[in-house]
Amino acid sequence: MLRRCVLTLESSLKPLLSLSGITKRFGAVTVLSDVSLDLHSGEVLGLVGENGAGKSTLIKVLTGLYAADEGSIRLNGELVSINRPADAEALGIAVIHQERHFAPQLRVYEQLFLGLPQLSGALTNLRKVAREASLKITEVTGQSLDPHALVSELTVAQQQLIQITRAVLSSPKVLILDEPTAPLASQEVSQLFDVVRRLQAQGVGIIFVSHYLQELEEITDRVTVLRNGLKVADVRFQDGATIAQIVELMVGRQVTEFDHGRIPRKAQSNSAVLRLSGLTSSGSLTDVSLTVHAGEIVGVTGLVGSGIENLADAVVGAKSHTGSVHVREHEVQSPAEFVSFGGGIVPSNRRANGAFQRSTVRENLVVSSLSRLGRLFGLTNVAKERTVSRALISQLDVRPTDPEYVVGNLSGGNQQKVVLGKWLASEASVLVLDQPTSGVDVGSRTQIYEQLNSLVDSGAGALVVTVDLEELVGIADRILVLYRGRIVAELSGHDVTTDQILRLASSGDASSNERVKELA
Amino acid sequence: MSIDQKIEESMPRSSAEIAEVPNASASSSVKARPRITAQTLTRAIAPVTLGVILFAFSVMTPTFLTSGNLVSVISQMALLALVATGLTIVIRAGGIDLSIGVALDLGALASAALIYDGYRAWVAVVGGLLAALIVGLINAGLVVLLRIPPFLATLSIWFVGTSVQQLFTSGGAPIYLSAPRVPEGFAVIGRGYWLEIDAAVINFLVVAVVVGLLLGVTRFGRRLTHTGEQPGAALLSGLKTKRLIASSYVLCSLIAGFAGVILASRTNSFVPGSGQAYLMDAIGAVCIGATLSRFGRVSVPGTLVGVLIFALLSNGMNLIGLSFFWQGLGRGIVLLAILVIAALLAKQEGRTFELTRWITTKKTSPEGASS
Amino acid sequence: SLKEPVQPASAPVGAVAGAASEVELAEVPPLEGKTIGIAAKDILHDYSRGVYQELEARIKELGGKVIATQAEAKDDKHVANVENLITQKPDAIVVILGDAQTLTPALAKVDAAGIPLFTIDFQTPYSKNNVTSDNWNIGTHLARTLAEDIGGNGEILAFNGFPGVTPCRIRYESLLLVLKDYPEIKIIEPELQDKYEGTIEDAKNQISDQLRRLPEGSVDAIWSCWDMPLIGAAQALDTANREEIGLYGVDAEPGALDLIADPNSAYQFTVGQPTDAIAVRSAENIARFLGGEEDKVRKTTYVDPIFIDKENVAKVRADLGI
Amino acid sequence: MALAAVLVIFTLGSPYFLTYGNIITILTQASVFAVAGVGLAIVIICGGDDVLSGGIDLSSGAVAGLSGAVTAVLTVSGANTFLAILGGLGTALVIGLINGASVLLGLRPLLATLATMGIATSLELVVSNNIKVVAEGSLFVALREGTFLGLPLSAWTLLLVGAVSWAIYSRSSWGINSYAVGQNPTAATVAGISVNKYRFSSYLISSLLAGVAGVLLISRLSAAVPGIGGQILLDIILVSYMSIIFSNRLLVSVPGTVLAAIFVAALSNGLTLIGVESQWVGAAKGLLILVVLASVTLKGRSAK
Ligand SMILES: Nc1ncnc2c1ncn2[C@@H]1O[C@H](COP(=O)(O)OP(=O)(O)OP(=O)(O)O)[C@@H](O)[C@H]1O
Ligand SMILES: Nc1ncnc2c1ncn2[C@@H]1O[C@H](COP(=O)(O)OP(=O)(O)OP(=O)(O)O)[C@@H](O)[C@H]1O
Ligand SMILES: [Mg+2]
Ligand SMILES: [Mg+2]
Repeated sequence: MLRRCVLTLESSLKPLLSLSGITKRFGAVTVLSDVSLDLHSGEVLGLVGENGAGKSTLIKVLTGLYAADEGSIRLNGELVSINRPADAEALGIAVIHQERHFAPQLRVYEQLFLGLPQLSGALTNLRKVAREASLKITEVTGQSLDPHALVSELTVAQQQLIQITRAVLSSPKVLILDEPTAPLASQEVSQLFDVVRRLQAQGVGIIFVSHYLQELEEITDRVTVLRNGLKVADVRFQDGATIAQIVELMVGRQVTEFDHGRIPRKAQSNSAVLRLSGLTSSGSLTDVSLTVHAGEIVGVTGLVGSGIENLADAVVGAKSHTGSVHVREHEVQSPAEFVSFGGGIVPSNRRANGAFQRSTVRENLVVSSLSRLGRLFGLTNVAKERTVSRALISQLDVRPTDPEYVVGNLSGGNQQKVVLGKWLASEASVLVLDQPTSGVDVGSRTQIYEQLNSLVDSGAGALVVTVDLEELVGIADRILVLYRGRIVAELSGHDVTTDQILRLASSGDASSNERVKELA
Repeated sequence: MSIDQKIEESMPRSSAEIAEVPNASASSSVKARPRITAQTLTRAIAPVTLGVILFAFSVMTPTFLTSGNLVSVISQMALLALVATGLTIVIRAGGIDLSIGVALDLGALASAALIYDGYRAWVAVVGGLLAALIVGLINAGLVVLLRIPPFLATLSIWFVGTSVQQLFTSGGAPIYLSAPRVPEGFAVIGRGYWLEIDAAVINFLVVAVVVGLLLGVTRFGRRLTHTGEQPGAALLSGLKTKRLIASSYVLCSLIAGFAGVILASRTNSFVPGSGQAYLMDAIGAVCIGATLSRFGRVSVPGTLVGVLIFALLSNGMNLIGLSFFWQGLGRGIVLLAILVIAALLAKQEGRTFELTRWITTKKTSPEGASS
Repeated sequence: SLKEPVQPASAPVGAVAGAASEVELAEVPPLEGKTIGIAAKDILHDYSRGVYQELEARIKELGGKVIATQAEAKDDKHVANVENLITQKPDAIVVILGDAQTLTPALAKVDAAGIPLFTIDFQTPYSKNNVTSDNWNIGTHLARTLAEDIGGNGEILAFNGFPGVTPCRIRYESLLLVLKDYPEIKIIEPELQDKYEGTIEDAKNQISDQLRRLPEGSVDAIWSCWDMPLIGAAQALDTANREEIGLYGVDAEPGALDLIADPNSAYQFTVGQPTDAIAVRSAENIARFLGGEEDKVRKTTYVDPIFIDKENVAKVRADLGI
Repeated sequence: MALAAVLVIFTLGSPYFLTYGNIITILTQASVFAVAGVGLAIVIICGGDDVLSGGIDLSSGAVAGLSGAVTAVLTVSGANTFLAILGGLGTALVIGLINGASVLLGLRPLLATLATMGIATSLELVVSNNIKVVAEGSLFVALREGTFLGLPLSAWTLLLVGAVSWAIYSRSSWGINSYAVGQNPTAATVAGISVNKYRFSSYLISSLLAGVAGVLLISRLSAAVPGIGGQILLDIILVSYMSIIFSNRLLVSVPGTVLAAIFVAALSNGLTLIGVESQWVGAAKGLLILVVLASVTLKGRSAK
């Protein structure tokens, strides 16, 4: 603590990086207005705000993806102009963007060294380059990756490892991390934090964006809050700031997370709505069996690589598998069947697989209930769709409230509400949700939990697949832990802790905890 | 310094913005976004081009803007319009069909051969459609079941189909239907008149209206659009994406086959390889049409505007006596001009998001690589 | 029943190999054990397809084996086909139609490989024998008939043709040559585009636009080096009621013959080339050459074309069975 | 593998298939498509392989035709052969420039090149007057008939273009960057790579190589043949896309394109050699291509 104070004091005299008066407009909309901030050497600065507050835009301005309309950037007190990403890189500003930008068919080492000297000119010894890549990744992240694997074959978390390695590789003076932990499980998060602390000790200035406020408390020295493109506050946990206060600053109202339905619902055990038996998917899942009853939320978690990434897809039939899945006694083999028997799917990749980006909110909400809402002769009934949509929009608090708004223009949290709304419209009674709140801000997240809870209270069953342990503990009635493709434990009750789950997920050892009911 | 003070410090800006802050979320600022203005400009390009073409040619030659000529242009565009309408369905479903020429030819071949053998008109029509249906089913199978990229699958079918025509016509002999041999009912499909309107025109209008409605106001059309734009999301929304994509190929081939039947009736003959002539123009017309849509979606009305632009251009160039040497240049330059203006407008607007999706390459999904 | 109740009586259309053929093979040595390669430029229209198929049939009749290729009217494919034939070392190669410029190098290779070359409708020094119906004859006859029909005075529309296809080029040049003697006849600018794909419908559209551009009485005839576009033109004339405009083509396509036979149609004249006679003559010459009777094979064998107009069309069709 | 099976059938089916002379013939026939195909492959690499929104150059065939016609017309009008060829390639580059500029402006390559295809086809008619123009000159004769170390010069051109493009696009950072640009332009930008540079140059290269193919074509045919561009376009597209079957990652590639051009030429050649009737050749070719494609995509799918 003392060390940190000294560091901050000394460097506060001359900030490493200083943005002043940054304004950015898209068309007529002002997304950032007159934002100024300083970053000191050896400091970790948290940057928070609701979805759409302008965090990513600020970062894109800083790293040359967008040009600011007004404002200036100084590095070590000198005015710099950053017009393209290469400029930022040359100045020693490294970034991990929120959107994970990858060329899917490149190999790991190609993606890692893309645009770097390791890959310049004629390539004679690719093997050597690959080996170097593999070493670097292990060195930085402590994980190992096959350097010859295609990026598209990696899990989201593994892809993130490449990003992290690359960012650190260039020995940056400033490192910017935009929601770096969203795809990571807790073990990888702590590894990332180690990296961050190491760099911090070396005097690197770090900007850290996250919707997980606990993380900020753990890793940052100072937090800047953006709301609607304005910088509304600059606070230090040292100075007594609390998460609740920060949330209030972000949202402009009071929000309490996980305060619903903490009393476990009484599952009607005789009415199984979703039953997996012996689900096996080559290379990722082995003999997974579980049952979800009406009126309960079953949570499944596991480390990245445990098969957790593929579970939801396998359950709904989007990924090939052996073993059977029954929805209310009907065997289902494809998403269409799953949905036709009352299922609903909230996939992890929202932009690609959840919401139809170029369609309106209305079209998205009714996509799975078209037949029910339609007229004779296969015609759609737009008036009825609009009525239904209006009701759902207000129920879910989707903003803006216009049913004809194009979904691609909504913020992530609002998009996720729309995806959930699709299943409210279809009156789905069996939901499978995959990482339902990843990258969603606090306010929207709470609203999504509320909706899920009330749905389940009214008799639906839900399977939530997530690597977010807080979320799991917060909403699940029963928690299953996946380890190397198998379910190794089932936890239930009121005071399961995230530590407990983490231990199970990382060791697969059920006996270490007496509260765990071993599975046959 | 307390947090509250900080907030106050950071809010000395215009009252409008201060008023927004407490409401939180992007919604209020999003609403303020002017949604139409420049979008309308981009969308107006194709219609404006149409107007310019009409104006320019009518200045250059008095015969151009006569009702007789315009009616004849409409009947000249009938076949291209049909083929392009079929293609619109496939492209809407996210695919492409290079084998429309084959479906057209086999439709013409089957119906001409049946008439030649003395079958009734309706048998010939059904026969023509069945032949095209087979092409559609094969395309659908290749794309949906074998998952061969549509471009390559339908290109191969084009090779195969060309051969098949030769095999059925002992090496490519045209089939000529001498007038007395052709039953009235068949002749009327391509050459009849109803209230002074060419039957081919009536046929294509009927098909265009039906397909337009199918894509525009039916559940099928809605689902097809979703599937074409985001197959992954469509699948996970419970849509039967394979069936939808397959049906787009089948419908497209059927319509092309119908065009073939009309061609056979119009020309009283079947000449192998006639269909391929329509492919490039059809692609061009469909794409021009996409500029009309708010979402950059291909649509039947848009496609018809595209076809009309092509038809008026070639008619106009013929009327002013421009040599065919230069006609390709004229068409190319007009096409390029439309596209460049559209792109410039979109750029000026600073947003190439949905609208010009069909003209421009900008990725719309920010999450690019994942999945 | 699925069929129309009344079956109009009419001869089968389409020159299918051997159908209604009346030309007999002369006494020639057999082609037993010999392989003959055929490279046809295209089989897109009746004439070339007829020759191609009948030649194949005749060589087989003489006991020879055939490797047949056709190039879909593509020059580069035609060259490739000839090259592929050389590889197989046949006893002779027959090239049906083609263009001297593009083919000469490949034909030189045929010569260098010691394979005797025969041609149909294609003049080249490498050819042991060329069977042709003399396109200069066809071209001038066609042009003179047109010129005289319109009284030596007037304006004509011309399809520009495929100058790359030798017979077409010769016919077009013959037209220009003949028109020198008829200074009052003008070819209307611009000339019209010929297309291989969708010919009939395309020609129909072009002509109907031209008719709109050119007022009644200002066009007297339409010329084309083959029948296909004129079939479309006839339909355009019919629709526009401009049947005062005469149509003149070549190939005796059955569709064209139908129109010539129709007294109401503007179609006036076409030229038939007896595909069966051409094929027979070529087969005979090959057999003689390979059978050691080289001296009996002349450099060029002419086969008389058949000129068909409204007067004789019925008779010609009956005679030839087309 | 289906590919090998096809070749084995041909070898067994005809004693001539694997002779030196026939292999030379196949290479010569493949050269035009390979050279133009490599150019198109580069466009696809830099623009992404989605036909509708990614990189494509429909003007490739027409540019080959146009540059051939310009070259031939210049020689006929008395220009030095070498200068004439430069003229042809220069014309090709101009079209490439238009393509590249349009794409940078944000036009869809499919549409932009559809337009320039029409323009180039039309200019070819204008330049050649729609008649064949002789290509005379020792350089053309040499390209057609000359051999070096037993291989015809056109085959050398193929090998040279293939090797240079292979070195650049499969073995250098320029190549990796090009693939990155094609697959995800944002990812490339973020890595400090200029998307525009790679895209723009790909259209120039494509047109230039199409121009070279045009020169090869006129020396092969000893004349510029009007309308030939339209005839060869689909084959050029075919070989570029077929290249994915030679790639582990199922990507369009330069060496794959050269191999695909040879494969397609061998296919037509082999089918003729084993005595398949000409009417069946197209069908057999289409079906074989489908079989190969299906086997590759099925394999690719099961690997994932
Ligand atoms: N390319 C763009 N065009 C137009 N508007 C944009 C664009 N990118 C961002 N915006 C606008 O910028 C605002 C801020 O977006 P930004 O991505 O910076 O939010 P954020 O704070 O990063 O949100 P999140 O927490 O969800 O990541 C959005 O509300 C949106 O209106
Ligand atoms: N091209 C664009 N045009 C208009 N608005 C855009 C565009 N791209 C993004 N936006 C806006 O940017 C905002 C935030 O964008 P961003 O991509 O960061 O999504 P997000 O809200 O952060 O969701 P997530 O957290 O899931 O990524 C959204 O509110 C959206 O309206
Ligand atoms: Mg975001
Ligand atoms: Mg963000």
